[in-house]
Amino acid sequence: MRIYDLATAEQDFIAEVAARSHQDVRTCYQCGNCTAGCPYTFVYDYSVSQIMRLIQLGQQETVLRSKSIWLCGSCQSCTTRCPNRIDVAKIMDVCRHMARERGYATEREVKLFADSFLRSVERHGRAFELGLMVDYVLHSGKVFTDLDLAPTALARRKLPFQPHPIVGRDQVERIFQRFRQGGAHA
Amino acid sequence: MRIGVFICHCGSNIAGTVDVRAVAQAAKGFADVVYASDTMYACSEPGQEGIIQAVREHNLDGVVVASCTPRMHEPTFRRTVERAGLNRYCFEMANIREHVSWIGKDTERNTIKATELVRMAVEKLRRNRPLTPKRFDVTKRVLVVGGGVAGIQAALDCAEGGQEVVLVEREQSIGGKMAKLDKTFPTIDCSSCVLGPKMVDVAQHPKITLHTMAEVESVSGYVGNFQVTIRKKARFVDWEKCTGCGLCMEKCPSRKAPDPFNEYLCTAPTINIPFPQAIPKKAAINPETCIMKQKGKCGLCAKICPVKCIDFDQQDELVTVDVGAIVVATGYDLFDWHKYPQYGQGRYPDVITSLQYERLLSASGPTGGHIKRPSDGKEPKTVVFIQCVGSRDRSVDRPYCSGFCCMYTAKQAILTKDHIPDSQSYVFYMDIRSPGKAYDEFTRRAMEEYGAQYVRGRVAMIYPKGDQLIVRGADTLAGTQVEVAADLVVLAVGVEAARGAAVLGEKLRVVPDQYGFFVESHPKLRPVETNTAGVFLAGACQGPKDIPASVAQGSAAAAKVLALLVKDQLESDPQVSRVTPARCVGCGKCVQTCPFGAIKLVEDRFGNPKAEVVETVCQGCGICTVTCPQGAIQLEHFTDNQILAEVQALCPPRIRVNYAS
Amino acid sequence: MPKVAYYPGCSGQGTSLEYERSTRAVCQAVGLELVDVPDWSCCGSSPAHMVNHVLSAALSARNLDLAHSLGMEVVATPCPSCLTNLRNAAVEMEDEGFRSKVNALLDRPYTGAVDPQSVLQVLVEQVGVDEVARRVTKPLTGLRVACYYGCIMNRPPERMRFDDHENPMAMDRLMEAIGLEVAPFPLKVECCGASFGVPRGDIVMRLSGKLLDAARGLGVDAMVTACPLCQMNLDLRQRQINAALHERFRIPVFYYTQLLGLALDVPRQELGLDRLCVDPRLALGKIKAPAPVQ
Amino acid sequence: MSASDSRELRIVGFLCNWCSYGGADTAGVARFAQPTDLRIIRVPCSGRIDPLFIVRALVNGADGVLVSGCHPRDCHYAEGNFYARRRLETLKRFLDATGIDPARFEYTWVSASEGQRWQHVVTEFTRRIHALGPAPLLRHVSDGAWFDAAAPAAAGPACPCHG
Ligand SMILES: Cc1cc2nc3c(=O)[nH]c(=O)nc-3n(C[C@H](O)[C@H](O)[C@H](O)COP(=O)(O)OP(=O)(O)OC[C@H]3O[C@@H](n4cnc5c(N)ncnc54)[C@H](O)[C@@H]3O)c2cc1C
Ligand SMILES: Cc1cc2nc3c(=O)[nH]c(=O)nc-3n(C[C@H](O)[C@H](O)[C@H](O)COP(=O)(O)OP(=O)(O)OC[C@H]3O[C@@H](n4cnc5c(N)ncnc54)[C@H](O)[C@@H]3O)c2cc1C
Ligand code: SF4
Ligand code: SF4
Ligand code: SF4
Ligand code: SF4
Ligand code: SF4
Ligand code: SF4
Ligand code: SF4
Ligand code: SF4
Repeated sequence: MRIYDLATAEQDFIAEVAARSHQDVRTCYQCGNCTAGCPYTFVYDYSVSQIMRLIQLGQQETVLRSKSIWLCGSCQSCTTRCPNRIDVAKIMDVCRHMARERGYATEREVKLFADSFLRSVERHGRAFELGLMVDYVLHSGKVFTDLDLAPTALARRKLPFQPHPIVGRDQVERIFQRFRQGGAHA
Repeated sequence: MRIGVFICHCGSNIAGTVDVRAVAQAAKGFADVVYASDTMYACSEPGQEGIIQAVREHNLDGVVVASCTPRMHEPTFRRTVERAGLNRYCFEMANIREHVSWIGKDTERNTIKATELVRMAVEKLRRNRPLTPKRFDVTKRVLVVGGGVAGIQAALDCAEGGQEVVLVEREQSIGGKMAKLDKTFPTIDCSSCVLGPKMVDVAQHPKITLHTMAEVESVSGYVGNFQVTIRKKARFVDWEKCTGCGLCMEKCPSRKAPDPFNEYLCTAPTINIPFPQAIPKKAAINPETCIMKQKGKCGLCAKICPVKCIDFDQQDELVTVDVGAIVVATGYDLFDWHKYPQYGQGRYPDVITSLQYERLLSASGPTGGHIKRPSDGKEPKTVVFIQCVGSRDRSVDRPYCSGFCCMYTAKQAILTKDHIPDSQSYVFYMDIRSPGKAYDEFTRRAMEEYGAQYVRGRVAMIYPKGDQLIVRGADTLAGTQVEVAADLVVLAVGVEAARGAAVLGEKLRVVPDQYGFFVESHPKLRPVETNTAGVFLAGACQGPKDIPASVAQGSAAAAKVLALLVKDQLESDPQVSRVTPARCVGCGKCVQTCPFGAIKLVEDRFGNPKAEVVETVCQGCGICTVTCPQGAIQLEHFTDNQILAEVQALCPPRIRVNYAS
Repeated sequence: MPKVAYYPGCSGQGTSLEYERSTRAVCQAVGLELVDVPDWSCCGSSPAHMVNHVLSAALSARNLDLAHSLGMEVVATPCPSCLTNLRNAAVEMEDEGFRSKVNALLDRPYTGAVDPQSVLQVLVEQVGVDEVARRVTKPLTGLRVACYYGCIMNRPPERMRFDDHENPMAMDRLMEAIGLEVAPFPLKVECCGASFGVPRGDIVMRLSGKLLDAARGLGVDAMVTACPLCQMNLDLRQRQINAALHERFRIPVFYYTQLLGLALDVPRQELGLDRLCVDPRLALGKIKAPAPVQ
Repeated sequence: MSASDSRELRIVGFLCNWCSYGGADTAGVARFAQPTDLRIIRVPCSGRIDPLFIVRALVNGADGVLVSGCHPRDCHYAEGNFYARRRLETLKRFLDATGIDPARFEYTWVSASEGQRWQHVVTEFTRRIHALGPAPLLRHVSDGAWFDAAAPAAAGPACPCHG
């Protein structure tokens, strides 16, 4: 087990999470309600209330390298039921942002799928499902992903072969470009 | 005037952020100040002696102490100056602790502020007059509102102390919540066995007059002389005659009346005695469900009653009593857990409250003391208790701890095992609060001896599966989610102010805190007194309290009442309004506005109407002073001149301009 | 006649085409006019807000702006995921600081105050359950269903401000209005596994499996959803779930608009019942006055 | 911007003894830090506050005046705060006419247990007064009989705040 030296709490990290999420992490009193309701606990390495605690303790590395922040489904159960009205799901989101910015990807496939999705949107203006699946398979190397579903999906005409390009495609593309150029610090 | 000024260090409480010497030095320059010094602890014995010495040595006739809030030590120092031979109203305080040193850290600013507050006090004092209190007679009778265990204790102790007691209870029987409990922690003795005899004592005590199904309608007067009107609700049974035989209950065909005593777990006959040990043991009719009252026929009870005491035409009755003191003991009510939609909001009959569970455990309850769950009457084998429901939860505006639910949950877990040996209890908790004598040992027994499984974490949701309820919570010690399939879920619902407390508080001029509990005069030093002289608090109406604490407070309030009523006469506060007849034009405006009816119009010897204040009735609010168009009625020590002088001390006039310029 | 802007969402072009089309058909049948947001683009879905909130809001804001240019105050979307993004963007942009960051990413700054709502909300609040019931020509009696709302349509309540967040009833009431028997489904707002189907299928197997299990426990003939992602996880992936959990679920999963369409006697080809993966014919056969399939 | 960074301004508070003065005490006991500008005058009841006191403070150069009493219905004297409310409402309208910015005057309700609320009220009001800056000199009023201690009688029936 990891032993934390309490004196090494990274205050900057605590402050950054608080500032970016607009949540006061100190108000968490570890009741566990978020964990109690979180449907994803079974795949987490740290339960969501433990993530909250680790943030309070300023344990940046443990939090940002955890699997949990990638596996959170943003289902809002934690936020809805927190007795201290903490928007926990938003904190999970913010941790994900920070992990990404530091180049971490503890759950590689989750990250790659999001990347593929956004690439698809950037390219076509809308998500093109077949295209993004192909993109994802190429990037992740997971060739067998959902291959079993392909016949059904195709038979039910669920995956059109053509994207639906839109006129304002380049407007969307520019959103991404400006974002990458650092147009948004949040 | 020859004024002395004393600046208190309060150890480092004041001196830490106020340069007390500089303040004293500055005070020497104020008008009429002939002596100024600083002192380590003004309220301590040497501190007070120092003041007395200075008064004598410097021939002072007025004293200013700059220290803590006057709400704390004004009476102390008034006594001090009196001991020094001055009139006790030739004294003023400047609050340089709560309002200065404790709220700011900047010594320079604090020192300036403290100096100005001292100047203000000096300016006020310069306009003080010596005052002498009047004396008035005390009514030797006490009103106790609320007949829970706290009210019962207060009533019995007052009666034993020789005072007449009027006990007013809203419900049909006294006993409060304790009467509904099965056993009580930390000893697991039977609730009705310990409370029952006390209830009987109330009924039999010659000095106690009991009014149940009654509420306080209005209150007027002041300490020593309250006039109280009590509304006794129509019960449609002549209680003078009713013997409590219960024949009517057996015969009444309308048996679906709500049963608040059993926490609505079952229904009751429309004419009912709520429980066998009820005091008074008298029947009453619920007019909502009575066939006679609703449809004009039936009357079976009237036919069967052997003493013919049914009276369908009975009306509410108003009773007036004069009392010298009032004890408020209105207890608490339970948080409405339906505000938690994740616990089913009443969709699942087997999710019940702790108090409902007490009724299921109680031999006098709807199941005769056998634990049967509401949905199908089956005996539950797995019982889940959830603590802090409606407590310590900001999202439902209940951030406080309800104090005794940890303890009664442990009790209920123990009793569950007693009743059903092959059962398993689970208790979801956040912390265990068991600070009383033998309390923690008790909760440990629940775990160690009775095998209750304690799980540290809240419960996020309850949902049905088959005929069970899946309780999904967290075990934060194990760091993960847990689930358990329960046959019965008991919510340890939190405590909140008794319904109607706000209205009663208004009548008694007792202030509720932001959650509706009545505020005591001082949280440490005057826990059963209120800011309204002669009105005392006992039990859970002041904040969550278990039975031992409620009883202790009942006795404490009684001691305060007895100390008050032992006096034949009381002194009235002479800081009251006074009329200058020469100015008064007799317009009567003040008479109309005085909330206490303390002013009357009298004729002077020329037959002109003039206002006159009844000194013992005036409460010193000063509303009349503002109302009077002539400035003829002035509140002593808060006169227009004095307040304007204080304003002037803080804001010296800075404009010296003429219209001409 | 009530009229709102309409944002179909990307999945309506592919995996949930039948939801999209039945939604349009039903709205037409009950007299709710949908005005398409012209040249709408993707809201970014969950991937965007997992990357950055400003980026996510900007992708939504472009669409809010287009809706605004239609002069419409409400934009309705059938997809709860789109709804969450659009609404988060709309609410967070009430903060000027945030809005300016978002606008910095856009060609044209968004200045409007369009309120995004679900089509379900618009149907219940602007058309009304009674009005829908009044227009029913083929009541679907004999069928017992469980309504599943998904995790984000009503949560968090301060943000979504529609229906009860633990026990929403909007869909239940609509389904009852068209003659269905609605079982009280206890897991109405439990997450189905969301968009983890592709990268972490195991999560969906477990979470959606729980939902199917609960529905089976209630003895229902079918489940009803209002979300393309939920529907896909429960329906398209039901075979995968069966394989992973050694189960034999065979529960058809409808979009609520498909059933509404049946009851309102909307042309069958608009409802796309043939696109469901778990064959619904057995269930539909239970309807008392059988509604023929195709 | 914290108010205490800049020069202190002159703010006068009139507080009723039972509720707000107690609330200010509670805030002190709890060590809730507050700007130091405010000086508190204790009165038995907000109903004792003659609008003239406020006018006088403002005319004499106070930069702000804060009145605080018991919450409506909680008045220790049953109804004093209703009278206060009526008078102070009138005063607000009256101030404008005299050339004093009504924003320099505020009244509020704080109970004895609401230390935190008191801290908030003081901080916010002080911030507001600092935003307004020091009060301008009132050139059109002279220091005549207006300020006499006997003024209430003189201002009496004609004064719109009375009654
Ligand atoms: C489930 C449960 C189990 C508990 N078990 C234990 C235990 O084992 N041991 C223990 O020490 N404590 C226990 N308690 C706590 C116990 O109930 C309280 O400590 C105790 O009842 C407080 O007594 P009280 O007289 O202050 O208030 P109450 O019992 O609430 O009595 C107040 C009385 O005032 C009356 N009243 C209210 N308003 C008015 C009005 N306006 N006019 C006239 N009358 C009015 C009420 O009708 C009531 O009779 C338990 C509490 C609960 C909820
Ligand atoms: C570190 C600490 C901090 C605390 N802080 C707080 C706090 O912040 N707030 C709070 O509410 N409580 C606090 N307490 C608790 C507080 O000290 C007690 O509640 C309180 O002192 C109890 O008062 P008492 O009169 O019962 O007992 P004591 O204060 O113990 O007084 C008993 C007196 O009796 C005398 N005595 C003993 N035996 C005899 C004898 N045989 N004959 C004659 N005289 C005798 C003793 O000398 C003593 O003077 C604190 C306690 C500690 C240890
Ligand atoms: S529910 Fe809220 S308070 Fe409780 S552990 Fe989670 S974040 Fe903390
Ligand atoms: S939002 Fe994420 S952390 Fe919160 S309950 Fe849902 S999955 Fe768990
Ligand atoms: S008088 Fe007040 S301030 Fe001075 S020592 Fe006593 S408690 Fe402290
Ligand atoms: S009303 Fe009559 S019958 Fe009923 S309990 Fe009283 S005496 Fe007996
Ligand atoms: S008259 Fe009313 S109370 Fe009497 S027996 Fe009939 S229903 Fe019961
Ligand atoms: S006493 Fe225990 S159960 Fe009750 S509110 Fe306090 S901590 Fe929670
Ligand atoms: S001060 Fe005036 S209004 Fe107040 S109680 Fe006394 S006489 Fe009545
Ligand atoms: S209001 Fe003034 S003038 Fe009128 S009766 Fe009262 S004291 Fe006299």
